[in-house]
Amino acid sequence: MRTRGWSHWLYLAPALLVLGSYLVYPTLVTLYLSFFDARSAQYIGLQNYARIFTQEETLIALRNNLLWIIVVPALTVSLGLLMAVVFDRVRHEALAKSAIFLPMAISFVGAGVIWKFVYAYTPPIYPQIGILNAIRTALGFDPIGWLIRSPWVNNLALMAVFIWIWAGYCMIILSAAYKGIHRDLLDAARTDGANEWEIFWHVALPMLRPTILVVATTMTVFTLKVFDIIYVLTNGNFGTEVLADRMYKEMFHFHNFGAASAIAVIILLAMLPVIVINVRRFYAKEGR
Amino acid sequence: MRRLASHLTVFCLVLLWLIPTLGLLVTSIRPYEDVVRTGWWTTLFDPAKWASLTLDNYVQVIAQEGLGQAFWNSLVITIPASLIPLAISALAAYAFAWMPFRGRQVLLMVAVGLMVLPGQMTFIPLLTVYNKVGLSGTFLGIWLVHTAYGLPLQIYLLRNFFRALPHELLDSAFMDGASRWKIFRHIVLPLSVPALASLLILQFLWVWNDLLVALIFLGTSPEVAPVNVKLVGLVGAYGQDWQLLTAGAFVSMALPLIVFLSLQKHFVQGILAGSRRG
Amino acid sequence: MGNVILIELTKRFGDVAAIRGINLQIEEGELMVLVGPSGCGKTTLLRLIAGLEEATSGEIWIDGRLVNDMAPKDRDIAMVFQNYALYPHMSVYDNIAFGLRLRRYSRSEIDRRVQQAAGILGITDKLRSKPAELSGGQRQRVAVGRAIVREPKAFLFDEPLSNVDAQLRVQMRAELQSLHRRLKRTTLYVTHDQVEAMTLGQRVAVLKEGVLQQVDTPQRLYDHPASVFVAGFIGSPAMNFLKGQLVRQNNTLSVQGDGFQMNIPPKRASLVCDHVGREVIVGIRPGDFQPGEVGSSPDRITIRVNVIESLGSELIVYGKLSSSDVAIRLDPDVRISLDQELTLVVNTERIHLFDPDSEKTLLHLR
Amino acid sequence: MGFESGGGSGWPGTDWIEDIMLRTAGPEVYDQWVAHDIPWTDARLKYAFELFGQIARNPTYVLGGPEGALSINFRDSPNGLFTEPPGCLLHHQASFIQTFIQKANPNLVPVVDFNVFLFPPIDPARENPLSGGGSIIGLFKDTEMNRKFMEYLASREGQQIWVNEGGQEPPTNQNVNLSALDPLSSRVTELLRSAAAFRFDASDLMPAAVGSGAFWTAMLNYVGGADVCTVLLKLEEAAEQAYTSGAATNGVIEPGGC
Repeated sequence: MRTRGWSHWLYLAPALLVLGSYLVYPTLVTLYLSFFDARSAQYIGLQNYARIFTQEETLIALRNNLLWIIVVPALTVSLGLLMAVVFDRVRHEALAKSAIFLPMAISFVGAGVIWKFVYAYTPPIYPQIGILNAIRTALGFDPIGWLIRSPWVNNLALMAVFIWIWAGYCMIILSAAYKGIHRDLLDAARTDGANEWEIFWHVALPMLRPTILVVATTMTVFTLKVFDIIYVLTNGNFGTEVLADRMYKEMFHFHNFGAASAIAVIILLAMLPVIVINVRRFYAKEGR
Repeated sequence: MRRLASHLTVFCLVLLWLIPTLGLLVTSIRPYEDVVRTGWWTTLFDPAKWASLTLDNYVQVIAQEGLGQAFWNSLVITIPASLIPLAISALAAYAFAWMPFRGRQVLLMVAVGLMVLPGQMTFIPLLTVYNKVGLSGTFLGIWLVHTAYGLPLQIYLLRNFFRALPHELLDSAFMDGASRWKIFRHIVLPLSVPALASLLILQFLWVWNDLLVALIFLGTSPEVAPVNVKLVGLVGAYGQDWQLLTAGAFVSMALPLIVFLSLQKHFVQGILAGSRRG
Repeated sequence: MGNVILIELTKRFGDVAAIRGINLQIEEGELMVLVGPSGCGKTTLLRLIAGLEEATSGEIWIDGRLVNDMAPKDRDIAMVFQNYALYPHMSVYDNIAFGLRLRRYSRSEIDRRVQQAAGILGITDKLRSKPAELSGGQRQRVAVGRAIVREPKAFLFDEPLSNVDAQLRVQMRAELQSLHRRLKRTTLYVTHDQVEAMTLGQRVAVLKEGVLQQVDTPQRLYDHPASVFVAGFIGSPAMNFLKGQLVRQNNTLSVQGDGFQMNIPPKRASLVCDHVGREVIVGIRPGDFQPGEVGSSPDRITIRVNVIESLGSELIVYGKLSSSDVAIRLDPDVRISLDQELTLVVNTERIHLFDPDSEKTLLHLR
Repeated sequence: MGFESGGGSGWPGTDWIEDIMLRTAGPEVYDQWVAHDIPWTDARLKYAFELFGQIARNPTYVLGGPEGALSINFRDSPNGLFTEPPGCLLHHQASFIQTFIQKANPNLVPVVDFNVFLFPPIDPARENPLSGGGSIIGLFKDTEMNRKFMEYLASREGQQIWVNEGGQEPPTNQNVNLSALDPLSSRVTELLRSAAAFRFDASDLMPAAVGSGAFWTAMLNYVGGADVCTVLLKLEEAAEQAYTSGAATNGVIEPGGC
């Protein structure tokens, strides 16, 4: 179609209006506020940021975010990959996939309740009603507070919930990519004498790499934004807080807008590489 | 032998994934006395207990705890908050896909960048403005917030989808004398129904399952609070009254689960489209 | 009904010129075929005429009106797209009726026209079907139906047969031809297939890299190609080109090259006598060879046979003339074998001579 | 002991410290503490924490030990009193816990099956004050009518209605007739009326960043085994921030603007 006039602005206007006033403008204001004190009254330079990197709570949150980024995308993606490949070999594949995928439809809050119950603790003299502690006691151990033991047990317990929700997502995407690999290629490798493991490692995996990258990036973004799981399950206690939860607390419990804004900016900075990658890839695709 | 290993792995994984939800379901229909005394799995293997299963917990959370009202609130929030962004993004995506204009690439790149903008960046200024103009705690307010957060990804995905339509179709309609609007209305939209449906489902689930945005922009008052906010309230209020919590949780999950199970194909397509972004 | 005239038409995409200064006149009721290799600008030219692209410079006249600034819908032309561009969500009937509805024709008029078009194309029983339920040929007919139903001043066809299989293509070609005879509308038909161009066009325009090479009837294109490009593009297998030098021996002009020498018949010689001593490109069509008796004809060449393709009705022989490759068409009953030395006589009455620099023909008839 | 309370986990511990502070340091120091006139690292606070720790961190005193205390929801924490064998013998909690006890154990009769006594004195030289929270009625528009209404709510007449309608909070007006209250609540009210001193809940009075943030977290960390000095130093740091940074102690901006 040829360009004539200005009617495209009619189509764009609602979107630009919403994006501008709900995303772009507030982002700039938040950036600005992060250099001000709790009531946004006085300019205090980088003090809010300095606080983030000195205060123990935020340092723990930073540590946990780092822990999440290292552990969670790796686990979700590899689990998803495993499922994509293994499920491909069984009958009732669709059914099995639905089961794994199901948690995607469940909110973090719902998942929080589900898992709070899985991790439930009752003192050893009573029967355990949480399945994990029931298994422990059945094996002769004492029940433990899964959400209390810091830093490993409870943080991993929280990550398990995230993985439970998102592994299905990784599986679906990787499975589509895996099925997209031409069967002839795998058959060719078989006739070349490769065993299944070698085929996976040398043929399938390299071909899945771009998809794995995309999925891993997506998981990293989601991991950085993680909030609800922790909010519902531990509220950030016992050394499980992450930046998003810290920000919520600074904002609504302590009414410290400066600190909250600074944390938001840190989250944004952490995502910046992903944004850049996204925009770059977009450029590479559209630039031609 | 290898097939057996595969089947075993699959079986274990599926079991592992289903057990937590199963526990929730079973608990939600057990009476209180049982819930606090024995594990939910004991009911499964003890037919004598089956008679004691009850829907009372549901009656209580829906009628007395106001989860029914919250469910309705969720619907009132979710349906417009899914439809509005789709309408807006379809219009914009059409312009981005088929109308060459100065600055198109730059605008589109901004949208691509906004896709991963953490919502946290916007909360404080938005809420300040909302409190000033009286939009906080209103449905209109939260529709718009969800619209904004959903737009970037939708614009991007729809634009790609529109762009992939054979351009001869549009040329042909153009030569036939169709205006831009008519082409959009009669050619582009009907052909994009699958994509639109996928995005609608994604947005529906995202809004329905949201907690943070609702917590911030709607608050906890029963006239507006959606089911998730109410559920978090129940978690606070009922600590370990598991039979109520689980019933409440299941109420909150019911609709998304139905949507998911009945429209799984669209849902998966939406997700796959989303993964190919960038 | 009307003619289409292009004057110095140019289209640039950024720095790239897709169409360069084209002058062309399509007469009223004429079926002109625009042919050229892919990427030569054919489709762009079509889209310019349709109004889907804006000309950088030059003029487009349709039926006596300058249409450069006119929207496509006001130009009163119809276009059939390469992949048919049928709206997949509409029935065949609605597809054909869509343009009429946009133009607010009455319901009864739309029905009359759709039925008439469907009748002409033999798709009346498919009107309720969706495009996906149709065969390739049927879709093709619907696309044509959508074009003719509007009774426009001119038709534009953009490689409409490139997506159908070879057998159907022959049939559809015939149908399009008879349709044109029946409707007698000005038509510009774009293809990259020279066979299609030759069989379909009343006149054929050859386009290369955005520049119009030659416009003529199929036969004259074949007999008198204006350039090396046209000569090589039209005809299959393609014309053989050999490098040589024009020399005068006694009273005859002859052309000498690596491993060959042939006399130029007087009728042609008179056209090139001022090129004596210069390099030329000699063009010989594969059919202009005959197995030579052992004798003394000077126009003999000897090739070593590399490949023999038997097509049943003819033999195509590929061989080497010292360092050059040549293709030769022979009767099927000629007995030859691989690696054999084959002596042939060239029908010099039909040889072509080109200037090696400009690649234009030296045999200007006028 | 049960410290789990969703987003508010840890608060039951603050009540312990408050009660101990009142009994070991006295109401005046308590007020200084609330106003942050004494630092958290003050020896009297350290002593209060350690005293509390002797109980809370002793697995033989607390059902399930510290891990149990941290895992169990405060509402369910008294239930150990009524199991066979009993999970615990005594329970420290505010008066509202009665509601939860009776809900979870409908067969129990207050006063007969379970009863209440004031947290015992620690320093025999001091009196035994009482601490508590309460419903606060605020006034957004200062009009004559509104003031009159507030006065009415505080009057004997107004509070009597409250009690008669089944409100279980002990009425603040000394003259209210308690016969409509259930026996346990009226006992609590008598305790309140006869208390040597009354102090409002300290954590509720502190800036939110401390009183409903750092203090709660500190209690969880301390019960979980953290060193008392580390806990107090961090509280002091948070307090210095909160008392000087000008962070609003009350909602400038509320979720959902309610």
